[in-house]
Amino acid sequence: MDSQTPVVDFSGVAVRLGSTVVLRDVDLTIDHGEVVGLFGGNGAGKTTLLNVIATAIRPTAGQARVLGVDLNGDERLTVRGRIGVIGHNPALYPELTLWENLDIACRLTGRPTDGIGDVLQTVGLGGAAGRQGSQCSYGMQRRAEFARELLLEPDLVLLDEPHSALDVAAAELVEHLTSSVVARSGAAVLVSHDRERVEKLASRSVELESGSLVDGLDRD
Amino acid sequence: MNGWGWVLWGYGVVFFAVGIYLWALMARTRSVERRLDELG
Amino acid sequence: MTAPATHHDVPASLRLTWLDKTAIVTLVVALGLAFLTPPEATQGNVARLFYLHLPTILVAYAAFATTLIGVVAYLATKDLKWDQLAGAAAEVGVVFTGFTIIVGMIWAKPTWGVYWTWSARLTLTAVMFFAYLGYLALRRAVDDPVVRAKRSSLLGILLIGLIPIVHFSVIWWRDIHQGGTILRPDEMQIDGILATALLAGFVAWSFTGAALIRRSWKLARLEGELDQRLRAGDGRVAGDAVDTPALDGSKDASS
Amino acid sequence: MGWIVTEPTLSSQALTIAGRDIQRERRRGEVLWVILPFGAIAMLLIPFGIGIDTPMLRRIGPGLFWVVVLLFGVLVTVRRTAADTDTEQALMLRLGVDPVAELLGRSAASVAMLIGFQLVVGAVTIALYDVDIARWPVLIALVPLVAIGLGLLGTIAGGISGSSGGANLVPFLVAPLAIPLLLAATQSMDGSTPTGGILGWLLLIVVVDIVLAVIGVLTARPLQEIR
Repeated sequence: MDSQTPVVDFSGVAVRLGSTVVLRDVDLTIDHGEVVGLFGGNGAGKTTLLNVIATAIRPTAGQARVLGVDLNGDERLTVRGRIGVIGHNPALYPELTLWENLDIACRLTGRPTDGIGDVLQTVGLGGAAGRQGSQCSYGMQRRAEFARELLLEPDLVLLDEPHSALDVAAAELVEHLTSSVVARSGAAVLVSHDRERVEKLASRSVELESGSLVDGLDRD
Repeated sequence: MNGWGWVLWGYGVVFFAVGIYLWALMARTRSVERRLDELG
Repeated sequence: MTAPATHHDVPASLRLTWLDKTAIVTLVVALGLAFLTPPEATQGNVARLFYLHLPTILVAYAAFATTLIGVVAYLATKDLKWDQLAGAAAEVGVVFTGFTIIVGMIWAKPTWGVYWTWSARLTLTAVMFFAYLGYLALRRAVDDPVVRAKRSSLLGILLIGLIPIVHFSVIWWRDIHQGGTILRPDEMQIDGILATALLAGFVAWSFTGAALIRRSWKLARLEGELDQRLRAGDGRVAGDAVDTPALDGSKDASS
Repeated sequence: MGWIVTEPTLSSQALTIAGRDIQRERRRGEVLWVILPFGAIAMLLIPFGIGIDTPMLRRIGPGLFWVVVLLFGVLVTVRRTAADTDTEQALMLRLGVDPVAELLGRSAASVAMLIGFQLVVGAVTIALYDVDIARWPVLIALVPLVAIGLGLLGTIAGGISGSSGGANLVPFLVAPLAIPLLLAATQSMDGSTPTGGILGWLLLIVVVDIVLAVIGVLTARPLQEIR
């Protein structure tokens, strides 16, 4: 991944869902190695912006490129495999065990499956590998998603309320994942209300207010 | 046709099936007992 | 000299209780009688299948009756062990209706030339098979033991209410067509030594049915206890499975 | 952890998806415990309605069986573990799964279950209706071909109707389109059809299966766009 083109390059991006304009004139550039904290009140459009970056929602206006791929073009689906997403509800098959869920993720993305044991150990779920998704607490399911993203090594990782439901011990998982992505010159976007925890991790913060970005406070 | 074939067939199926069901019951009970022991 | 395997360290599941032993003994006797008695006047040796067919029907219906008793007892006391009995008995009931149907068909082929004669008894047994298979399917579909007990006992009420009507309607339907030879074993004179063979069959299979229901109930109670321990200790047990992330241990130490 | 990534092929993804669906079904048991017995009791119930004159039942048994396979078998393709939640669909995108692989994998799992469905309900039908299956060799080709047709048709219809349709829209959509499968199945098993006729009907199902596969492949990507 050449490092000149920014990971995320949005200019004038807008999104209208039905009749309501959710995002208006969003300009956002995220370069390699950046960890961006995205803050804003409820309904400010944080999750929508995250979904646009994740190529899940198509922008209705403006120029949007992620990892060099134009989101309005038809190869937008090709970039999706390189973007890690951990959203509100955990994407686990309830009938399958945590190990089986990760096994499927590896096979579908062509990765060897022998790293599953280690990565479960890393997120502290070594003992729960054989437990079905439906029998895991919400926190355990979130950790399992971190394990998946650690395995799949995305170039860009998008975390929606990452600290929610994670106990103190697991909180540094967020930092571990974002730094492992950054170490591969990728980038991370963290949507959260937990300012002080995210600001500790983020190299930059942006503020979203009723659909458009206001000046964020830049650090380091 | 003395019918013995059908008789043996009938009894054979039932006794075989009872054996399988009894074995399954014991096996399932055994595994639950073991998991209970593990929990201490 | 190693101590003999004392009673308690042989796991419960493998230990033969008096009920098991009685069942085995009576089964052997019944089997002997079933094979040694002279062939029946009109149907010859094939009639020996009846010493198996009728007892399995008895056990099946007794099992289903136990289920309904369990359902009512659970509704009255809200004690899960009665729901566990209901489920255990239903499982044995479905297994034995399966036997009844199979033996009934094996008996029908040489006797009537077809596997299925739509006789009221066999048809009703098949209906019961599916009704209680549905009951088991419902129990299997619900994870939480209390919710499972509630839902399956309500289904039990539905079965209690409807099954007598199903029975009556099938008998009435067949009565119109077949004319009266419904519940009596089809034109067979069962007397003397043959009757003892049939009686032995009833006794043996009743003990076998009871022994299986006891074991199935024990299993259900153990599963209930295990589930309860897992749920109660969820924090602790889940806690065991969850420990602090071994971040330093992972291959690429975070920068 | 620099894993060596081997670009997954279409077939490897499809196989993984099929394995996932079968494993999910083995855990849930919805086909084994609900849909399959439901098909069997359908065969038991019909004579209550139309009478139990054995020669008649023997004659119409096969036809009724194939209708039950169509109307109840299709439920296999809309079982709970086949109807992905939004999060599960997003996960498929996240893992960069080729929509064609997903369609083929899902269909393959449904086909396997549909073969099982036909075998069990078929055995029940043979017993209850005293059907003589002198032409049983035809079934060796017919059962898989019908399963493929129904599996593809149900999976495609499921994709098209999405979660909005609910379980009942797919069987309704499938029923009229599955008529060729029904006709071919009943005719090729009918005693009076000459061997040439049988091959003709079997060929018809093969054509239906191929057409469905092509349509499935063509619609897979656009369907993903709609999501």
